[in-house]
Amino acid sequence: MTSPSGRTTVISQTVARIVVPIILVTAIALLFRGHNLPGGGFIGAVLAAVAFALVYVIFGLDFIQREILDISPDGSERHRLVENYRWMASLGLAIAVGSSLVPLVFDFPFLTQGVLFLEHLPLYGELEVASAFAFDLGVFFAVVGGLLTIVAEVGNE
Amino acid sequence: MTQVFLAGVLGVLFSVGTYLVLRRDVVRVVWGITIISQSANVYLVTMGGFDGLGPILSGHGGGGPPPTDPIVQALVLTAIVIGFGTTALALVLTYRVYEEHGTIDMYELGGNR
Amino acid sequence: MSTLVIAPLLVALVTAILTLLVRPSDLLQRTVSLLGGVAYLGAVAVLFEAVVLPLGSESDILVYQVSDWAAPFGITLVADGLSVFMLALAGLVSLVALVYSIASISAFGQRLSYHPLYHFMMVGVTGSFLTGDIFNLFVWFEVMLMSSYILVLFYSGREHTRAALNYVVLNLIGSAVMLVAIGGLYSTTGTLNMADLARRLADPAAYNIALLPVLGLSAVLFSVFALKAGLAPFQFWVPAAYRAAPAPVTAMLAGVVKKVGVYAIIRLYFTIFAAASLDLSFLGISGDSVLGFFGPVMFAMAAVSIVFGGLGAVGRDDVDGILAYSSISQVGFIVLPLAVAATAPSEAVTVLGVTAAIVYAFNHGLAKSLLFLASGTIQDVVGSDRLSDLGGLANRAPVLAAAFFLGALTLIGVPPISGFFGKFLVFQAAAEALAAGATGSALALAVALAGAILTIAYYTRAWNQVFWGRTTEMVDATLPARWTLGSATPPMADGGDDGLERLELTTQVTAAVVLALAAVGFGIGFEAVFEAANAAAHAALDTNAYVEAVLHGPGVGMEAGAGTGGGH
Amino acid sequence: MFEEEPNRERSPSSLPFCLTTPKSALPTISGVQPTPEVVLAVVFLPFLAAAFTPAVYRLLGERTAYFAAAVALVTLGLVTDQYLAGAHGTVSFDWIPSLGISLAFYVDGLALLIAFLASGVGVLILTYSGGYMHGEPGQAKYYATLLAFMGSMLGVALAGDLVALFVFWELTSLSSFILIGHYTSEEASQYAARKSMLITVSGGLFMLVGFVLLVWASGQTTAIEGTTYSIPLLVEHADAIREVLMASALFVPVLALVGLGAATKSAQVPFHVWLPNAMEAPTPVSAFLHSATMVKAGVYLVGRFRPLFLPEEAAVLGDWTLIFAVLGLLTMTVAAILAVSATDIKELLAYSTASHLGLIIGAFGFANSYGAEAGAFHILNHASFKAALFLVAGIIAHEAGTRKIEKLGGLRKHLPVTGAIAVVASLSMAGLPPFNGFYSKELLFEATYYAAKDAGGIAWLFPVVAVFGSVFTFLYSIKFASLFFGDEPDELGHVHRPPVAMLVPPAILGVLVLAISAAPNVFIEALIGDVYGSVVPGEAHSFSVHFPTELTPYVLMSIVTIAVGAISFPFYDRIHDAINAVLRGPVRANWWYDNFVEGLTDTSVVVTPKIQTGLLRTYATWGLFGFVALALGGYAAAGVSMPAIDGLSVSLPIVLVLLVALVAAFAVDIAPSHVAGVLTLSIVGFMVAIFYIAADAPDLALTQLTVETLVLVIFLLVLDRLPAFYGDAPDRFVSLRDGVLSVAVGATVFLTVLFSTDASPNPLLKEFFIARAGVPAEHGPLFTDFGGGSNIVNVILVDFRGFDTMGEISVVVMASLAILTLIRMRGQGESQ
Repeated sequence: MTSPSGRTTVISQTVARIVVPIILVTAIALLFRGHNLPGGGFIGAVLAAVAFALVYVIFGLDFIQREILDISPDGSERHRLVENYRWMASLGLAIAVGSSLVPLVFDFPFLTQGVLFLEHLPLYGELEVASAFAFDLGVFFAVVGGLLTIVAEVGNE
Repeated sequence: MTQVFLAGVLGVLFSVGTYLVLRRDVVRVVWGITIISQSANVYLVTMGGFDGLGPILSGHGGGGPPPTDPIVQALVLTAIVIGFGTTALALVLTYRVYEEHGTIDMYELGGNR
Repeated sequence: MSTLVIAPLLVALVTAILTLLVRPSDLLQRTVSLLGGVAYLGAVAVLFEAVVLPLGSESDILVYQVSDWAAPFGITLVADGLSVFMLALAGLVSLVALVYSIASISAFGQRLSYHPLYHFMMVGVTGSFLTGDIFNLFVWFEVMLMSSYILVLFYSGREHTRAALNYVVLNLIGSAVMLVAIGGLYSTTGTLNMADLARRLADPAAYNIALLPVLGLSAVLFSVFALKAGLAPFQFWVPAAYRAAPAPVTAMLAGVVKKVGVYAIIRLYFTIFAAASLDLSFLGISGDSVLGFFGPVMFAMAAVSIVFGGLGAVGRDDVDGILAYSSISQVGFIVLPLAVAATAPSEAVTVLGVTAAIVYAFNHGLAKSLLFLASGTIQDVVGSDRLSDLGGLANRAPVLAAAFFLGALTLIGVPPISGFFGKFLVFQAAAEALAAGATGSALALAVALAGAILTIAYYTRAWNQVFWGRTTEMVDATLPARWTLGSATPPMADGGDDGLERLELTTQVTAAVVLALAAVGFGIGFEAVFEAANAAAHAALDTNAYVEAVLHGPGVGMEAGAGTGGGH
Repeated sequence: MFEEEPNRERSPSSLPFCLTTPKSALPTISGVQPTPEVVLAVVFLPFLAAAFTPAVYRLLGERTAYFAAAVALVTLGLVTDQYLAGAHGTVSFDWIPSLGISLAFYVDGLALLIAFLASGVGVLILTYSGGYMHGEPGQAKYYATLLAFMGSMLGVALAGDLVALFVFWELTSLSSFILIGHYTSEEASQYAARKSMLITVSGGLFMLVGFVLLVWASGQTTAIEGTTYSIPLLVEHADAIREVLMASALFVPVLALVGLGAATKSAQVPFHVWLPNAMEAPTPVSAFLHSATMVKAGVYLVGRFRPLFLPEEAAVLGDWTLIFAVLGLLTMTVAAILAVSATDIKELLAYSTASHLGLIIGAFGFANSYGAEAGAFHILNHASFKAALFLVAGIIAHEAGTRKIEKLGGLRKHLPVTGAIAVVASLSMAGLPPFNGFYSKELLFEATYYAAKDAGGIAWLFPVVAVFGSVFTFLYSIKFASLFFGDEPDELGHVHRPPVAMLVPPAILGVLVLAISAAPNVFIEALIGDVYGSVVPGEAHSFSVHFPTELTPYVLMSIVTIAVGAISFPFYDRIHDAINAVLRGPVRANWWYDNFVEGLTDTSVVVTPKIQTGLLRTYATWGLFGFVALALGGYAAAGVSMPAIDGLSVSLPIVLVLLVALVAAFAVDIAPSHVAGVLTLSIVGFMVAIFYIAADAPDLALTQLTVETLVLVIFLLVLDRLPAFYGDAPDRFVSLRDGVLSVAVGATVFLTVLFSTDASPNPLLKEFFIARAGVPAEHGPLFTDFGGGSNIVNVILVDFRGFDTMGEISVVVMASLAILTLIRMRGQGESQ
């Protein structure tokens, strides 16, 4: 396993420490506002993946495993991180499909999306709950998980 | 609206992509595919026209000038993500081909099957 | 609107996801996968009963509006005689190949990714057969392709990576070309829904669509389908990819995935594009619909495929190679009657031609899967599929030999095995077209006969070298005594004679035998196959019924926009 | 579909099958209806027994032969039952009613004769096998296949439906394949089996095409309602069918196609080549399949279709005669000459069989009644003497240990009974009076003579050729008989006595030869007359033969034959050598066969790798060429005209961005290193992202930017591990060719864009989505008929076309699985 961390500078690491959280926040914001403004599960997911990829490129996979996930990166644990990403992808897919199956229970076709308006809420006033968000969330996790699996597995080599 | 300029650009991009696909270096072949599939996406967007606004409704309920065709944008979004998946696969495959065969020269990989 | 339509797809999708989720347990994963395969076949059977059985030759058309958006706005799934026929083939072959996979694929590979990929492939196949939307077709093609890419190079060795490289690159180009065609069709006709497309093509003025470029665009699309089906000159990926893939995957690729290309050709060109009336006059091509153009095109491609594939197979020195080239040739046999149908002088011959293609596709699906499974078993037992390494297997593994023999006979077309009726209908379509005045069909007959003779030549050669002939050292070393299903224990010479391996090999042989018996059963009971295929052909050719069902059928009320939205 | 339920009560409504041929439909039928259960049993009992044979073999061992013989005997009894009942007519069971195909059986004289041969000779052969196959391997398979063959042959004989006929026809080829290849490890067996399969099954396919055209023709006449596959019905309406075929110029093609089927099966020149090789099969098989029954299928076919194609008032030299009389006489002569050239007794008999089959087909070829008589009678005569001779040959091979003619002689001392049988059968084969072979040959001479007399001119060749060929027949027949006389060659070792099981069957056949010779008219009256009725159009009468008492031209022909034969017999060895000297290279039909088959394989080995080069560039070139040709062909065929071009119609930023992208794309092409190329490539990607912004597609732009970044990362990660291969210096021709193809692809895309952007179909979908994406002004707390979001693209992705998205995320997840698999399966391969 070759780690590119030796080749990155302190400056890039510092920059990354600042930029990565911003990207992640942006990604999540994109996910949430996607239904009304540019954004959505996809874009959020790809952006989040970029953030992780950045961390990986600059710090190396060992860093993520050691510092963030507290896994010792030796033989048996080698694929643990990838396994987690893979779980995330599977789960995302499960959420997307599972949420799409719900309408069947109510005698609507697969993937039917509805919008529920909760009115007269205290403080909030009116809240719009779109079932599509659950689907979008599934998309988000599936794509983040999938992309990170790819980046991590390639980087693992 | 005939898009002669875009037609020209896309034609050239496809030409370049094709030429790359026919090279011996596997990496170049992958570049060629990347260019071709991106050109296909550009083509789809072209179908939507360029004379509208972004497909974001101004507030809930509609109104305002007609946006550009949102369908092609949705299609292209799908195509971009799929394209990413396949490009990544092609790249890793290139790496594995090199590992297995010790070369990324198509001629050396050849063999009549 | 019946959930039945989407049921097979959902079963496959949920199975794929479940096999991803239950990964930690091998046994659970295999159980889920197998149950998923069974449930898939069950779902298809129920759908088949609902669609094909009610009205005999006039099959019902079931429409499902995914997301509850009516056609042409949402994505529509359409289950008609043709789709359901192809699904039935897919359900049958996929279950057998799945059982075989569980026995033959390495445990590590199954644990890693085999099962989800396999079921995702089924998702892609099912989606392609059911969808009524051309972009959605693209998406399911991609799903199918992505899983097939990786299943082809599953063992990730030297041959596999090299074969897959060509396979992947060619199909990536194909995907881009398909996008271009779909974009062009959307741009010129303003719709993605197939039924809506047919309606607009039939009445171009009402929708202000540009009719003339549609022929070229549909031809672009044709190149993509031909690539999937492995028709010359797009057949290049076939031999290496088939050799590289594990046996059950090859069985699926040849038996089912290839048929998706065939299905798309029938569906789009005979149901949809045929609705356009065009005046053609170009280099001797004439006619008043797009079929006037595609008839000669299909004929040329089919003829070259038949001859080249057959010729290629005659000289191969490995079983998989022979089967792969045979596959090229046999797809030619499927498309040949379509070419006849496209230019047929009468409605009856058109129906006959399409029926012939469907029946042939069905038989080829059964037989070629069977042969690849048999060949895979030979490789697992003996360790090679080179003709020079093999010999005398008829005495050592008579059951396997019998299954292979029946598979070969199916493709040669010996009655009463089902394959005969495929050949018979192909001949009948061509001969009736010829008799009715389409003199070009004489050429089709000649090609079909030449191809059939080549088929006999290469299968008898393979049979002689593999199953007859002297028992080679390799066979002697691996199979020192006679092995039948009755004895249930392949006598393994090497150390691998533990009970598990015996069970696995027996399962593999049984899978092949099941398909062989199916081929015989469908031959003797051909009436049922014919009725279903005939219903499928009628469904494929009845554009009006298709359009009507999708755009005006029960549960479709939004075409006018239901007051608020529609934009006429 | 049919079911076999013989015990059901026979009321019409409860019968699972229907009797489709009421007597009124077939006016010529005089007998009683065949019994459906019996007919079914005749055909399917042997198959059933074949299925049980492996089990029986486990029980009885080598005595399975007698089980099989008993089955054959039962079958023979059932056939006899129908014969004695005077059955004549059709029984039919539904099989594929949608196509009008039924499992129909038709019982008449011809069918009964062939059925008698199949079951009767079957009994003898299976009994004989009990002695012959002692200690041989693969006996269960052997008896099962023989029984299955017998069933198939009975099916051919009795089939009354074209498809049913074809089914059994191909099954005989198939069982023949397995039986010829009985000694599976012998190369000669494999070669012979493949040869017979290639020739007979291919021929069958041609015949099938002929059948299909016949069925088509039946649909064109008003005489028949709809189409029919029923053979008796086709024959009944022969005039109408012929008329249709003549009108569409398909008569001769159909004749030729059906004839090809018959010629390949009955080993007619030039397809006779498979028959001598088929002698690799155990001798009982040769006797059964390759002399008495299977090869008779072709003859049977010609006889069966004779009344269909040959009108009652036929021209002397009509199409039928020109095809079949010529084919038959040619085969008769050529094969007889080849028989003289044979060095092996079974080879001699094989060629002789081809020759005699030629005689029968030739006889059927003549339009006059003598031809039909000769053919009908010779089927029986040939079966009787030839089966006997094969069994004799089997005894010789078995007991003397060789089949070489030069090593055999003086066998009568050791094999007296066998010798007697051989002499009787040989003389009959030679056509010597008073044996039965003489009568049928005499009828043939008569037929040729009258054909020549009526037509004159070149038709005189018929009698000449017939005599010429018969001389050789005489020669080899006498040669065979002479094996039992003269001196014993030194090489001949000890000759054993054959076991009884091997001696009785040929003896019975020998007696049969003598019986027919003694009382030919009894047999004619009993059966052959009916056979004659089956093969002539219209109302049929029987016939009789008489020993010649006066010198007619055709008696003279026989005298000439015998005289010339007798004179030249002393020179047999010289003639033998002379023929073999001539038979070299392309003169031999085998030369053509071998070169064809080997040529196929060689061509395949040479040509295929040239096309399937394994090089992606070849594959991509062809694929892209196909794409260009299809697209341009499509545009040209539809006659698309170039649209009017009205300026650039895009804004300046787009122009600039795309120009940069173009320059970058070219730069990728000439990039000096992988890293430089990737970086330039990402410029293209980022320019595309900016283009999306300019095209008012913010979501796309965001996605493209982020995806491009990820792709760049992965590219760099992968490139880090790849060598800097850059040695792409193709020769000028390759570059030029690639350049031309690239330009063609570009031009095709250019045209496609131009044509497709020229259109402006009504924007129904677009307007609907814009109207429906948002939240309606008036809405309840819960709604599903609006998207509920103002980002239309996202609403499309998750709602309107959420199904696409479902597929797409599957692709992404699969891509990750794919990459996992690619890397982790490394070294886990099944490569054993």
